[in-house]
Amino acid sequence: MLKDLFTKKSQKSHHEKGYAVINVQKEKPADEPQEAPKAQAEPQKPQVQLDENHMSCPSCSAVIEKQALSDNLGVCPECSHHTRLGARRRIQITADAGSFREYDTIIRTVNALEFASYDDKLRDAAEKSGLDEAVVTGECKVSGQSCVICVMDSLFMMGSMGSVVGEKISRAVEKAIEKRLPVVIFSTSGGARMQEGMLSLMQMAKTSAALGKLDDAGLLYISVLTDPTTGGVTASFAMLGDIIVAEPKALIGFAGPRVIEQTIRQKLPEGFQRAEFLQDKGFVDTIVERGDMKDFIGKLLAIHSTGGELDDK
Amino acid sequence: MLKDLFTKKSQKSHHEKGYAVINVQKEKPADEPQEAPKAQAEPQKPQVQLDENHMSCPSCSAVIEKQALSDNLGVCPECSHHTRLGARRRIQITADAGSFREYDTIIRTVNALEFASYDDKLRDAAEKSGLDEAVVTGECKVSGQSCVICVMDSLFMMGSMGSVVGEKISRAVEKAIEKRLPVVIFSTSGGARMQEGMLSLMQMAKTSAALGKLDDAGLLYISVLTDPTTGGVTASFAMLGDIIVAEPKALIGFAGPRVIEQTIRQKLPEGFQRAEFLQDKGFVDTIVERGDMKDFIGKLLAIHSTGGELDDK
Amino acid sequence: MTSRNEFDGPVLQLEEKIKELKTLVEETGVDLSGEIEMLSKKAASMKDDIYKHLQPSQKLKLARHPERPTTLDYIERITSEFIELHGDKLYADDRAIVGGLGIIDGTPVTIIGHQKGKDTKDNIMRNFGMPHPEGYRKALRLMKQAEKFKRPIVTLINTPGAFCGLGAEERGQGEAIARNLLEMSRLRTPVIAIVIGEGGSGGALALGVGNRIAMLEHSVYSVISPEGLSSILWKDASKASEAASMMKLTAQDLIGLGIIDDIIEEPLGGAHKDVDLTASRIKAYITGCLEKLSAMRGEELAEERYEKIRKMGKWM
Amino acid sequence: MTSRNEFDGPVLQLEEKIKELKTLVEETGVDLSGEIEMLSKKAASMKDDIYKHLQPSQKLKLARHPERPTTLDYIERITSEFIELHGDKLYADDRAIVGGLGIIDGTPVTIIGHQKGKDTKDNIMRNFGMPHPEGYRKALRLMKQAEKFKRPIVTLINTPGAFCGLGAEERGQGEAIARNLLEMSRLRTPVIAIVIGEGGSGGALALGVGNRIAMLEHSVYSVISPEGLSSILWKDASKASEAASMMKLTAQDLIGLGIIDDIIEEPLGGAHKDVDLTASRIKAYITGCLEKLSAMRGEELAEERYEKIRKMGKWM
Ligand SMILES: [Zn+2]
Ligand SMILES: [Zn+2]
Repeated sequence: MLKDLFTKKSQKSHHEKGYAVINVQKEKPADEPQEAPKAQAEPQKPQVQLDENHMSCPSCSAVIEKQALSDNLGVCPECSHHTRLGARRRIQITADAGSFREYDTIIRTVNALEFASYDDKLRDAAEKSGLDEAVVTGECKVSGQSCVICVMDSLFMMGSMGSVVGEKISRAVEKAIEKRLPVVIFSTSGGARMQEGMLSLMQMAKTSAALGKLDDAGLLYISVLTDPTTGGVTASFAMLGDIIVAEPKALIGFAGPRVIEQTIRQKLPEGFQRAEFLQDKGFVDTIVERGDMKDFIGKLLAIHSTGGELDDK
Repeated sequence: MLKDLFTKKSQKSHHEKGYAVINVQKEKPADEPQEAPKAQAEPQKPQVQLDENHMSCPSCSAVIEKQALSDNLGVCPECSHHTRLGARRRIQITADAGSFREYDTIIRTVNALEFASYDDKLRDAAEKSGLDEAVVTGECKVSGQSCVICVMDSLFMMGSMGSVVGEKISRAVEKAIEKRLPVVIFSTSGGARMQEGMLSLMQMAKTSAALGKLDDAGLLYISVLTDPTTGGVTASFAMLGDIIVAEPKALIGFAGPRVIEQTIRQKLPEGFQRAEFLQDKGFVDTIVERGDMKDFIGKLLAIHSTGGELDDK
Repeated sequence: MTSRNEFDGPVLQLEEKIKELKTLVEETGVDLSGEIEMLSKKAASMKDDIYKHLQPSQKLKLARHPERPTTLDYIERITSEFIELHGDKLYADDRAIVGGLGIIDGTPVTIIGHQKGKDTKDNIMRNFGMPHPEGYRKALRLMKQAEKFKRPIVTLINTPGAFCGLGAEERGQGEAIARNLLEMSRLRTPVIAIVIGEGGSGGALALGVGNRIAMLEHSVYSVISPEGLSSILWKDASKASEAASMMKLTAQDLIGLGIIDDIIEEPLGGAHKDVDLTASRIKAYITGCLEKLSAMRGEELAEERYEKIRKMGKWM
Repeated sequence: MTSRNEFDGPVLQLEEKIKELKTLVEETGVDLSGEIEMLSKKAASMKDDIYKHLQPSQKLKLARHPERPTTLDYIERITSEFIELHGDKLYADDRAIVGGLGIIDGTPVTIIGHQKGKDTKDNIMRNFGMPHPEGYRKALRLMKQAEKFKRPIVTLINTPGAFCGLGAEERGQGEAIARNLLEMSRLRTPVIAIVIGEGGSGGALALGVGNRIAMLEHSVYSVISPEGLSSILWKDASKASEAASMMKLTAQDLIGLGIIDDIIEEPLGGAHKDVDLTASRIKAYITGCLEKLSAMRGEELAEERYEKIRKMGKWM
């Protein structure tokens, strides 16, 4: 029963004791420069690669077998820390097997402002992420319910939003209106993509306007916020869900923590801009652990499906 | 020009030096019981009658000729304090001469709950205020612009809202919809009328619902808040104006100051729940002095009149 | 025992007597079954009689009973699924009002209710069921969402009133309640409002503009708290019982005044004596209403609700 | 003199020279009128040339010039009446955004704009033109009101950006901006947006979704402040001039990228050199747009605006 899912206090590991655990005190790396504006915060350190098969949890520093972490959906089996997930993997764990059909695979980013080294950065990002851009869009079924799905990937230039990200999302939303399907967007982003200047900024207006049309059409939009979601994406489609779901402890904000600290010249309070904080402040409807997310989205889609009928228990 | 009106810092007396002024230290009267629930606050003392022709200002204690005060629209010529104004007088200084036509003069209050001494109180209130109930409704022109107008009177049981007040206001709003006229309501109230129990409470829903219809019809509603506006009236029609105007320093709140002080067990900060405070907090669009009110309302009505045309300077 | 009400006194005395007799039977073997049966019947009929003729002040006690079931107690029992949704998307998540998506007999509904706490800690978190403006704005947000998706709305009312405090005033308690009244009146989806405990003034009404308005048998609904009225009338908050008797705040009074449509029967002794039974009756009431209301178009529902509210009041 | 820009240097030198010659004429009576006329012409053409070819970093200086006219400076000059309306009806009145009802050439419009201060005290009250969420919510409230009454909307954009602070984050800066973008896109009334100074990122865009989008000749509009970009690229906020030159933030760049529709010419030396003239050009621009837009129905206006936004961006 669904309500059990939401009263469960913490996610249990899928593989208890199926891996080696060593606690090590990790040295804090020097602050890394950020790819995207407004994303000056990187409060979750990227997983540290220890050897070919092991990494240390960025939260509890436990040494985890990479396979065990992956089998556990990228959630640390020790501390339930939700590590960042690539778009392909996210789709794999969310869509019903074999149901995903990708949209707009041939749209390509251009360096319209002839911004220095942007082409190089795009090439690096593609290599690092295995993607052409910071969002993958398409349609799929989730627990048998059809929807349009857009998934961002922070490995591609910190999930920053340029023209192609904005265009792909807008097209996907328009496709949903055409097919009368609900939309699910998994966000993770450092914000606008400065290398595209004002073309990037206008994607905020474009995606928001498309969602306005979706709303006019009476269709559901579920926004899922994952770590981190900041900047222009927070100030556009990420915050416009009929229902806004977040992963535990995800960083969600308009300004990044470092920008705020520079502005106010003091340290931010513990937990500031985390998913739990945003729920307290009224901006996140609910927090759902990754292991429960597919089921949760499936339920929401079912509740909002035409006719609104759902099998009773 | 209108903008001059809003940059003017304080209202000038209409009758400078046309009256005697003596400053006296007035003794504070013991707290008076309130007529209506939630209206436990009486922060503006009623004018103190000194003799047949003089009274002392409840704010600055200046001794003022009654005629001078009345000529100055009930605004203290010394300190600009806005004393409470009866409904008839308010209509007189707001409506174009001879334009007011009253609605619903034959509806009468009943003691449906057989509440002890309610009939006596109604009789006293009628005598004190010269009115049948705490609101006068009708239509008139203001600076040549037609509108439906409702004016409450705090002399009638502290302007508390029973069935008749709710019914008269609802009928007036429905008449406005029928005639496609804007509505102006001057509020002053201690809240719901406890002697009518739940029948009184439901008037909040009834008047609000009528204003919902007015809104659906695309018609303008100007809410004018005068001292004091609290309780059920604040939690219904008073706060639902397309544009909410307040007189300077008017007390405006849901709970009365004394109730809050009892709840939080401390004194309220200076200026709390005053018109200026509510403007800072975002709930009052603008504050207009009594001497400018008719002109201001006329301008708003003109701006919102069909066609939206107004003579340019 | 917190669940004991002083008006159960005579019944409790009888029940004590029966218990004594039973002990006697065990100890002595004397056959007292006739007497026991007689006394048991008398106790039952006495209890029935007491609860059928409770005074307003007694109903007030029941409505505020610390064991009185809360909104979440009922939601848990009447829905097969419930997804709580938090926050007003403006300022905060007010825990004094809960809301979300529920499935009742296969039908998705939006359920919103005041939430009182179960113990001191819970009550502090829930502010004793007294919402701030953000609570009412959360409720409105969820109601608008329900309207968008053509979902019926069920509200469960149980509050001493909207909170009176600095923050509540600063953030527009009056505006928030007023806005809900206006917007609820024109929602193009069915709205069913049920008073399950205490219906305290404007803070209760802000969830109470329904196509159908019902009250649990021993719940109360009033324009001011009896303590408040007592203070005003006699400068003495302790005469609340006396005040309650003047106020017409019981379900039975209010159906007579045309304020509510229906009364949902409570188990003998009050809702807390059998929460499952009470919940099943609430559920039956909701599904019954929905059957009738679901045949109506959005505009008809809004119009019906308007006409219903529009008629309220008494005058000559 | 705060109004002096370093790029005026060569002109100022010439003007100094002319002044010297004039003094010489007065003192000696020698006829130098030919030389003076020649130099004056040269100064004027040089100035014209300089302002026609300002570098992005120079425009940035002009756009942020302490004497740059603000929203209220223009409102005062382009409206015959202006009634300021305060507050978001939710939390506060944010002084970093002003809005209200104005009459422009006999037509009532809703005017909303970022408001920078005129001096330190004023700037503190206005938070240097950096709004909190309540500022954007006030703007949205006034825009919805305009839509209800079928009034055109004019926005004047002039902000370093939305404020970055604890309160702004707590109260949902991201949500407030996003909501404005969505709602502005579907308003069924004409919207004219004009960048009058600094268009700083999302905080500017939140008032910028128009049927027509224009910029004053020397204003700037960018996705991030040049200081911010400089920090990111070179860990050094002081290279803002260099960053500005990469960003395509001038009106001339942005009309080429299809971001804006029109450029409103400024007086020689910048808007502050002749505020009345600048205002009259802004007014003429607004009335010109309104003439065309007033012929369109609400749905057409929303659709046109959508199509305009929808096209923005470059890809292959
Ligand atoms: Zn861990
Ligand atoms: Zn005075």
